[in-house]
Amino acid sequence: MATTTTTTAARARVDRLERIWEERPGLLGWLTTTDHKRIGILYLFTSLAFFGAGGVEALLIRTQLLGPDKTVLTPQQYDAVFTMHGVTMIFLFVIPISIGAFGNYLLPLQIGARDMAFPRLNALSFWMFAASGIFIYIGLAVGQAPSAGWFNYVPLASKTYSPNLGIDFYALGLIFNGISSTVASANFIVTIFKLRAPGMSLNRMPLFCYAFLAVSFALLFALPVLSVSLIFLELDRQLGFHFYDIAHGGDPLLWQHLFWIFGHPEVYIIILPAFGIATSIIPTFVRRRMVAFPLVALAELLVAFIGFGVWAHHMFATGLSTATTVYFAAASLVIVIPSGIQLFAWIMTIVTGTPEFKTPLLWIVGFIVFFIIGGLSGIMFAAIPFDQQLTDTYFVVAHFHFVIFGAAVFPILGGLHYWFPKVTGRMYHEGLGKVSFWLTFTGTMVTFFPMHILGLLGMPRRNYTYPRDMGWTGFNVLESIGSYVLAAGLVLIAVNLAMSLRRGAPAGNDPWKAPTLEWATSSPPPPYNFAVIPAVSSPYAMWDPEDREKDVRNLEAGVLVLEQGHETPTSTVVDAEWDEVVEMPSDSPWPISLALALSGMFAMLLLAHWVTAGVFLAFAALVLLAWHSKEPQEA
Amino acid sequence: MTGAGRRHAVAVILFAALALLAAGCGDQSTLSPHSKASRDIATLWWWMLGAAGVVFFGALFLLLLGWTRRRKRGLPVFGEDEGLTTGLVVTFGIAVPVVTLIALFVVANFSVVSATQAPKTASTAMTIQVIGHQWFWEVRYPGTTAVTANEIHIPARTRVNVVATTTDVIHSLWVPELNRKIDMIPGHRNRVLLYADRPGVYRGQCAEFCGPQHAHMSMKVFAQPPDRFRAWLRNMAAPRRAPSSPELTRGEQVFVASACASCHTIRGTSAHGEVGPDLTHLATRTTLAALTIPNRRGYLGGWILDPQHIKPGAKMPAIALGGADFQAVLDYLQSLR
Amino acid sequence: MSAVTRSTEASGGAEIRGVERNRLSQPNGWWGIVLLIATEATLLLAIVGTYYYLRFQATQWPPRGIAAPSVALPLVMMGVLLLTSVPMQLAAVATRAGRVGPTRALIVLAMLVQAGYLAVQIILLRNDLLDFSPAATAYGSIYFTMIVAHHAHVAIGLLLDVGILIRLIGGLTDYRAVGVRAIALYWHFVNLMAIIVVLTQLSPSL
Amino acid sequence: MTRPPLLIAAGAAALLAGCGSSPRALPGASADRGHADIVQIGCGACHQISGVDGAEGRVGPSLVDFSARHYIAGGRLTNTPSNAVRWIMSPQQILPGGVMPDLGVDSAAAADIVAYLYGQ
Repeated sequence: MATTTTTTAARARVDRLERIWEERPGLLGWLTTTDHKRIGILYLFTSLAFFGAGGVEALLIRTQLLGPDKTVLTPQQYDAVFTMHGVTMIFLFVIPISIGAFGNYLLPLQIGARDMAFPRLNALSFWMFAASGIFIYIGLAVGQAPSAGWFNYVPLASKTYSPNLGIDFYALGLIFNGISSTVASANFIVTIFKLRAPGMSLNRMPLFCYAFLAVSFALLFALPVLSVSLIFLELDRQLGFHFYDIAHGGDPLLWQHLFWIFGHPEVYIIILPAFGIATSIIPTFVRRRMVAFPLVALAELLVAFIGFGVWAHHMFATGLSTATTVYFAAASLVIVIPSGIQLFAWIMTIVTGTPEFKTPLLWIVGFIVFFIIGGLSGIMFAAIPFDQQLTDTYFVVAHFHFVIFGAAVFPILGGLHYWFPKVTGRMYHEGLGKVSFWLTFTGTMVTFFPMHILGLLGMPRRNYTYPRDMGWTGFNVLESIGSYVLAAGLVLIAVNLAMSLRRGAPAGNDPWKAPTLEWATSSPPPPYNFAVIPAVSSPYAMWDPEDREKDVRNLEAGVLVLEQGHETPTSTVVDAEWDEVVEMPSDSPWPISLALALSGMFAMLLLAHWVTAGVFLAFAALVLLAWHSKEPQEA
Repeated sequence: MTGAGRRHAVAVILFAALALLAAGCGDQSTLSPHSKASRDIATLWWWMLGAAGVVFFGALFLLLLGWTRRRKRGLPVFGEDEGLTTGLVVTFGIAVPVVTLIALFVVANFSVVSATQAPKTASTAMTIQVIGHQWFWEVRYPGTTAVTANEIHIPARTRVNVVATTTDVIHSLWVPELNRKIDMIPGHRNRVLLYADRPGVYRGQCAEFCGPQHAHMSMKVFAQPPDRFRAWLRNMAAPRRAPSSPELTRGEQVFVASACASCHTIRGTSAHGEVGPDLTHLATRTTLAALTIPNRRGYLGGWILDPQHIKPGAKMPAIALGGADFQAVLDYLQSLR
Repeated sequence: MSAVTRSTEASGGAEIRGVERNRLSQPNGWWGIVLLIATEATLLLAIVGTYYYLRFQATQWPPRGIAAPSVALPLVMMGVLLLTSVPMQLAAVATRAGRVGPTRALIVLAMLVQAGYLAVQIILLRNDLLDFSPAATAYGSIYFTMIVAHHAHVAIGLLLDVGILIRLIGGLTDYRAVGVRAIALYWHFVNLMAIIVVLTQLSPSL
Repeated sequence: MTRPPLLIAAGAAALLAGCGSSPRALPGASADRGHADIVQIGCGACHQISGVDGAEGRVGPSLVDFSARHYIAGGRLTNTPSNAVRWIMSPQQILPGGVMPDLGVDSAAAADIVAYLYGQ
């Protein structure tokens, strides 16, 4: 909007906003930032670094399985690598990049706010996430990586069978990581509830935001259960408690229940942001509004909700009673319905619109194809006998890679292209973009599709090797080749985006003629996001030209500019009526300090130095005191 | 086209290579069933694949329609009627799935499941006990003294109740050609039915990750004609064959006096170790180390002297024996029929 | 919209009263604490759920050699803690009316009772530890973990009391007023959880 | 069984046989069959042999450089084809009390194995 400023009075107002919202320059600025966009970028690069690590681990796995009886990795190394691959991709890549990077950067922009509801908490989330990821990787670096798989079943993960510190790195690291995600999700919910631009009632909120609302609620209720299971595990391992020890009245199945009560909602947590990205990209490139908008919004919320009632379908082979399994099978089928609604809404929107198949839309089409495959194989697992036959085989590996890589990561990659012009102000190279899409698409198909067949042919998952003459070798070779093609596609994306950062054509505010508010401001957006809090009368705010003209008039008249301080308006939860103006905290050294104090505490818990851990906790409490020492009106 | 015809057409398009393979290769495939339970599951799979194929290609068709009509708004024939479009979403997203899913639910979870669930008590002719260890399978035949490892013998065409337990971590007993898998969980006594249509050898493998040598925790089920099974069981229940020559006697003495006896049992001797498999009738088994290597003299020798390069992480340590002792132990173990 | 309320800048009784009167919906801080409570409640309920999961697996609960918990004192203690919801709620009402004096007094009153509660509970916990160990049976593990988790929430509540009282020395601002309301809500949650935890703890004797 | 190294080995053996000047000629022996015999007997359980899955044993000496060795059987025999065949057939006769066991290998199989070992 800055570009449309015409009058000197308007320009003076924008200058004041610039001065008020400016942050410290240089490294110190990045360490103390509370700007949701800069935090989003920190999240992006950190999670991409972990994506690289997880990718290398995947390639190691595929290289080990390139033929029977290969010895690229020892069995112990293989177990550590596949465990780290799972933990990394789920906790350190997909969730942080979708929620941390995309959510953080885009959510306030899409609802016309100037920042998140709790900017310092937002910074804290990031620093805790980064610290927890480094914490877990220190385990790998010192040769104490977890190696009991990402769902870490006891008693294999107990002190008796996993005596080194690997499992402790895993458990404490994930508790730490969980605090970060919990804090972030509370922040998202309050932001969505309270900071929507006045006028953006819930029925005018973009579907992207609905997806993030659903994810945040799912995280808020799923993560504590994971934390509890991990706390029990650490108490068992470090203090000799007996939660999971059958000999003293515990039960190993308790771990499975607790883990999957978290773990299944987790699957929807992973995929819902992807749904949100898809519902952002599709309308833009097919030039029409989403078909069945209210149904899709409802479906996004329902998926998150029903996701809590299906966990035991991960345990059909554990000998649960038939009545229990049948209940969970039914619940698992119910969740197909909201997914089906969304799927056909995307497809019908594409069919009835005038799609222009640019790179971002291609990624979404790829996503739809993979989501159908992964969804259909998922439905099959609600057939109890089929599940009991194929669970823990490569068929499951195929299923969840189609869902998690094909369906969750493809929209993320599409989103990287779609919002690249907004974040950098430059266009990526369209031709290279398309080539990298087809390379990745082919690689994904060739890597993961044959895994269905391998599962049907009886190959269990998590085997570091397999015998010759089982009929498995050919498919394994094919998959490994596919994984290299896939890796090449991903590298090409990185090359394209990195080169475009310097050489891309200038993008302008709104290169796609897109419908949501992030395109109303300059590319990249100024620290205060919008010079005027935008007017909204539909979920496709940018397709309402009279609203945008009103913004320009407001700037000239000085209405809704709020240039007196570091402020943002709040509104009512449902109708988004203008409520009050709140002062936003600016950059702060306390979030990173608190994250450091907590890192110290977790390190000491790992080493069983209880007193030192307590000292770090006390230090964290002092940081919190300092955090709250400066109130808004004293700023 | 009939339902079955369409199903096969889809199967051929999607899984041509697989179908060929499944026909030819019966090693551990879920698609070469040799029991009612396994066959029901395989049939369920082919039907689900057919239905999934219809959905997948239907959706693909719609996407292609979107591509061919990328410059035209709305639907062919029906145009831009928003209500109709929403109606289609409701039809494909709610109505059709509800019907299909109810059908799947009833067929899979009430009909097929009855063939695969744990056998009702007293519905089986015999019970055997399979106990998971890191990383081998201990097999016991309640009512007899028979104990063996990694090779489960059952009479063919007989319902066998298998009680699956574990002594350490979670394992999962899985013989795909005969039935679904069942987890072996500390403190839980899970049961599964084993039944083979005809005599044969069916390969199985641990299906729950159980540590570094999870990959080498396989087993074979030998379904035998009942009389041969009875003969086998009689032999299995007996103590070891007494050494029939001075050389074999020496082998037994070396075995009992060495580290071997602290982990292995040979019934009829003073070797009563319980860490490793029972070796009383070792020579009747076809493989060593849970199907890692064949049970032949050369492999057996290498396994005794340096098991860790064959199965890294296995509980068995290298046994240092002098040349003459080693030859005697080899002879002795090979005599344990 | 014409009368833009800059609520975060309000200070002093009259201004706070005005802000509270003009506010159409709950402030951000209130929502923040509600969500924190939601996630913490899930955590505690997962622990309580585990208690019953283990209990229904067991043939004898508590296991042989451990006496069933005595009922009287814990129930009385729970009642006392529940009563502190009254002064905390009154403090929240007083703060919305912009009255800093009563707010302070009510919080101090509640805090004294809460601190006494925690002190007695720690003594009870010590006595329990002399009787049986968390490292002996799963019963001990879940019993002590559940109770300590509850006490930790009480302790955090006390720290919040102290923190807000320090802030209130300098008078009332909107930031502190929202803080008082948030802390009152937190205590209601802790007290509700006390009912669930204590009844679960005592359930073998009830 | 028909893997590249084997083809090369077989080819090399054929070449050597063809020119007739090699002292290591084993008339009628086949490295291809030798590979199968090695897998069947389990030589790899104790020896390192290239081109054989899992043949990474360290109990006995590595046989990767077998053709370059001057002595075999713990130094008792020079490395000629006939000595190597004898050694494989009855090690306990040549080195009584040694670790290498008699594995019941007949002369044809022993010759095949030697052909493979020379050609690997």
